Amino acid sequence: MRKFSYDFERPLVELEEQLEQLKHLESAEKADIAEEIAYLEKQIEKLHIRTYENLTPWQRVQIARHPDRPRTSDYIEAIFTDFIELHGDRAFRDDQSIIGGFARLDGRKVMIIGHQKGRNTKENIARNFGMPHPEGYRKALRLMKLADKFRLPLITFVDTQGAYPGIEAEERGQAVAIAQDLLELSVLEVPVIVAVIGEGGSGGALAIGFGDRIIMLENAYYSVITPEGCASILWDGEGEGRGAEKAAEVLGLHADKLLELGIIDVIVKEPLGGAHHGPASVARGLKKELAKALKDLSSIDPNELVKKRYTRLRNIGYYTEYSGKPSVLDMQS
Amino acid sequence: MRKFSYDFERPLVELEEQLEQLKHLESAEKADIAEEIAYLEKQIEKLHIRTYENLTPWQRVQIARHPDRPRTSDYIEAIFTDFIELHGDRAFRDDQSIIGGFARLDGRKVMIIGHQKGRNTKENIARNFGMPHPEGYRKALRLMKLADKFRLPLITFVDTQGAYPGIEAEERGQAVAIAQDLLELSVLEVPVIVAVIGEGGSGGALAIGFGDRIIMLENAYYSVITPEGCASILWDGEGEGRGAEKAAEVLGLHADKLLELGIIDVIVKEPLGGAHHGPASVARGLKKELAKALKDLSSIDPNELVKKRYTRLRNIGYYTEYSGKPSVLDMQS
Amino acid sequence: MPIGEWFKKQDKRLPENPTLEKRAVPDGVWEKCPGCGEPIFIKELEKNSKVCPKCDFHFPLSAYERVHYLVDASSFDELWANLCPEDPLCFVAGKSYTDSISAAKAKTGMNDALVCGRAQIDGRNVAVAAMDFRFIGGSMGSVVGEKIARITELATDEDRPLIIVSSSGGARMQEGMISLMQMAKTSAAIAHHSRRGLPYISVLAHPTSGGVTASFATLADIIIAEPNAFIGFTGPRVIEQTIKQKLPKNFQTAEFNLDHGMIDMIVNRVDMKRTISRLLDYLDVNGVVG
Amino acid sequence: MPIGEWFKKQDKRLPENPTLEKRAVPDGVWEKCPGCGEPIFIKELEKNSKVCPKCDFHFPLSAYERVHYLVDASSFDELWANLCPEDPLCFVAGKSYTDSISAAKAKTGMNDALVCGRAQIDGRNVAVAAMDFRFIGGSMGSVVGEKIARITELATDEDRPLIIVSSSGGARMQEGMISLMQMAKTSAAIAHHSRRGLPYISVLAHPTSGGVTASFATLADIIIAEPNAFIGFTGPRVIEQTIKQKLPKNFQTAEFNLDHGMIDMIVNRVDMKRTISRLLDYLDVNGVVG
Ligand SMILES: [Zn+2]
Ligand SMILES: [Zn+2]
Repeated sequence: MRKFSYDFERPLVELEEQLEQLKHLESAEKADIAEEIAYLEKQIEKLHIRTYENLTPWQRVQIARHPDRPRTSDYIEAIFTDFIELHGDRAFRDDQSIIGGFARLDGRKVMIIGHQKGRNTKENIARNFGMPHPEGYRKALRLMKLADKFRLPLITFVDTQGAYPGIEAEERGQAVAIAQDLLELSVLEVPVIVAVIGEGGSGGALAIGFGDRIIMLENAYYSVITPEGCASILWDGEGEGRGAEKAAEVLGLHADKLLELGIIDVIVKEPLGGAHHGPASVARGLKKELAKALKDLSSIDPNELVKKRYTRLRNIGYYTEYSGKPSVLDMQS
Repeated sequence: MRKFSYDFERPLVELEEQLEQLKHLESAEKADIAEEIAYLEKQIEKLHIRTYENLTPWQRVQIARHPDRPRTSDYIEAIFTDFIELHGDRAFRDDQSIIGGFARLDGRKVMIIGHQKGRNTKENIARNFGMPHPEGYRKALRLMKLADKFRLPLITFVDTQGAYPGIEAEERGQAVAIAQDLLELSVLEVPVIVAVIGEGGSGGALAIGFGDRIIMLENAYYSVITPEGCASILWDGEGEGRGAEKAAEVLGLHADKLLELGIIDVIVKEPLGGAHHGPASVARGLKKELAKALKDLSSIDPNELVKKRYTRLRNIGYYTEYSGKPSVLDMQS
Repeated sequence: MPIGEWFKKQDKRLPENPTLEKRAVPDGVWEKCPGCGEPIFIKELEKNSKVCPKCDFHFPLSAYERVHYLVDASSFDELWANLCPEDPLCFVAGKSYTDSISAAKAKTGMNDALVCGRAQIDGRNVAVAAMDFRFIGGSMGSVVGEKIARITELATDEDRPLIIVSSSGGARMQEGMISLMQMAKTSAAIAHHSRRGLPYISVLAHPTSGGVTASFATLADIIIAEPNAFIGFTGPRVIEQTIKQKLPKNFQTAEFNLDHGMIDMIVNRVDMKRTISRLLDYLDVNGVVG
Repeated sequence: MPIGEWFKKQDKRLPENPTLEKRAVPDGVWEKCPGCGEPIFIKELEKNSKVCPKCDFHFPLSAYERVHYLVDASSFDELWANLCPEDPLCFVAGKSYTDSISAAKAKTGMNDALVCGRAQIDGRNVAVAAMDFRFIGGSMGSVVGEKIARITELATDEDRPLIIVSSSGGARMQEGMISLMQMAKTSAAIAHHSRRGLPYISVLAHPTSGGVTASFATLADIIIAEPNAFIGFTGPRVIEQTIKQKLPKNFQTAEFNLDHGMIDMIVNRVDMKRTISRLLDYLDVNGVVG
């Protein structure tokens, strides 16, 4: 039985519960209800497809946030070997909402940095629900520099609702901490591969969220602002309800849209219902893409890599440059 | 009249007060006591010399700590022009016990970093009596890197009793903050000139306290540990009284001894009684030495400078390497 | 991103109608200071860099006014003024993005929220950029990001110091992830400029927040703020809603940022040009031209 | 520098007579664990890297024991063992420095508080150094500073990873400013090693404080602590005297340092060699020999 479900999953969950009861009846009372069970199973299968095959953007945001969705640590476990976790920013605190360390992917040495959400309330409190404080970005910065020094390709996992909106985070300079990550990422002389696995919430996500290849899970989202935040700006007070739903539609925050816009490079399929319905297959798909990216990028000369990364960023933008006196420099070149 | 005096200055102060009374009497009552005044003035002059000409090490430590002794800001004011103060570590707090910024010495552009004590209780609280927290060392680190980037020679002023022995300073990693300054100082590709103007207390002083030339005021001290700290280790509990006096003698912490040991390069004379008895003349003397150091060092190639600084450090140490199998490498070469 | 907060809030420091507009109003020979409530002659105000001579209140400036008060007379050579925003997401929610753009263009006479170009400061060649908060809250979309990148690259290629005056609610929501990526794009441009050993001075004007604070605006060698400017990442309303408590009194002011080590100094706008010129004297190895 | 604190204190974690000495004692076949109070067979203890098999208490180690548990059997080639301290200040205060040196030499059979040399870890060439707390509190004077600098330079010249195990009260007071300058000297040597792209792993054993924590010991790429080790700059007694309040319970422990972001990990000594070997696998671009 499911511990957790969203409203739109309720009818499906009810059928699943009925099925469980029938099965219990069958085994406990030796009732001959095989036919009823078979019928119900078929109904469930159909409803399962109907529930999940045409998810709205908002439903997919919900799936990206599902408490059972695999976390960074799950993918590290499933995809890599010999992970050694490193800790600390050497200045203030070990922020557990960002984890990182050395690992091997099919034997290749890499550095990993990722947002880490908890599995339960206690873990989530320790990890601040995956929302970093400035010391988290500074820990990431330290690991980026280590990766650079020891020529380890960097693989990041993005899964955060965003930077933490708290007093202390502002006091300790989360803005400049994020900015310094962005600066560092742009000049790292090793391949940088990003996997957006759940939530990609604004600056807190971006701090470890761009590189030479960006892979995204089918139901993950990556957005300039959370749908709730957007809604509360657009329709004052309507942040929590219908507003967020509408915002999720207009923000263009899903993998397919971002692929179309050229923000990301590749999408990893999830099983119907989301990654938590088949974590192993998602991990396999992700691993394949990570390995491919590693292979493609490893042969590129470090200077070339930095140049290419810059060019990639430079090409992101939609604008019209209407005639008149011609632009003095063509920067894209 | 003196606002503040140490025990050993008391007899002198009493005579000075008598003189003041006599002078008051003379002007107020038109008393004819010119002879008495002249006599007393002569006595004072003699006692002044007797009090200050053969100071004990501990008395000189006291003079180094005198509340009227010129501070870093006084020397900046007296020696440099166009000072622009810079602030902050970009991470936690602007530690006011360390100040720094751009300035000009006879027109030459430099970066200044110095410990800053207060002039009074209020100022001293704001500046934590010149004892930095980790963010102070990190502010210094930022300014060192700025100096390096913009090729500005670095001039530091050392005047601290030491790192702050507090809970928060430990929590925020004062050890690693100091260590990172030491590392950075050792590879700066600009001249580094140090002026020890008052107290040079252990790691807190060293963090900005070594370079290509170390200038020291006559009564300043520079020590691995405060005399009180040393005494409290050697003679449990006797830290505050006679113990500190004895410790000041054995620690070899004064300019003349440190010159002899090769730790510092040059001593700037102070007027009898200490720098606060003639700040302008001390500033002149210090300025002369700073300008000379700048001139001498500016012509050296940056790589050579770093190499020389390293060699200088490498040569500090007293040890015997007795025969037996010869040492595998001669590292001094 | 707290862009929206700044749209709606009746902020004492941000009058609804910027003074630039008021100038056209017939009885506009004087203006009431939002700081002290006193009437100030506009002529006097303009001579004083639009700082109230009585209470030092800093009136909001348009991007062109910022440039005007910062660089040598007639030295400014604007670049890329003809870059216009598009609507890649066909963003419609309540108001459409294209309507917002049209309204902003009409209000400001600008094509987007940033003005940039070559200029001189006390005879020294610089590259300068200034944001305009009136244009959709000074938010950074493709055009702002592109122009920041271009002016930074120009500064890199021509060995010029870079000076950027920010005033922004952050990334421009209406361009979605394309806006967010401008943070990375501008930061990367700054990285390359810095690695050439060139100086960059960032001026934070009221208000600077969100994705601008978390990218190019805080990556400078020297960071200067105008007095009393709001500077932060997350807007105060969002923080209050999250932590469910009142914020400290001077939270996220320029002064708060100075205490917390985030900026080098707070400079009255009247002294801004002189201060930047003095700083460039220390930082610019290429020196003064002519 | 809180050297003295560690001399006098009866610290549960630092028995007055290190186990190395006890071995000569006739009834020395077992030893009472200061952690759990249980008797432990010394043979068993030694097999377990001198970690109590019952409570994980980490017995103090001599520098040679540290090296022994860290590197491949018979791979250690000690260097510069013949460097002896002098008494540049003729330091006499109560006890004379020369007397302290003689006593420490007699107690440890060493010439000063550091052992270093070439070695291999799982077949990989490394440069290794270990401090000995029994020698005047593991304090850093000229000899320790010189040997750290030399072994670091050797590592730089021979492209070897550097591993240093620290256990020290800080700078050696009795050599005055010469000791303090060893902090700068060792840090500078580390700087040049690091700039060559070579890895340095620092292991902090109980206790590591003062000038050692504030120089080479915290400048590593990876910092590992032994469980429950004291790690700090200023000693607790000095802090208590200054702030006149009791210190938090786990203040300045390895665990406290991990929470505060100062170290990468806490590793049980039993796993130390294996962990370092795994780390070197990631860091050492020169790879395994033979
Ligand atoms: Zn006013
Ligand atoms: Zn035990």
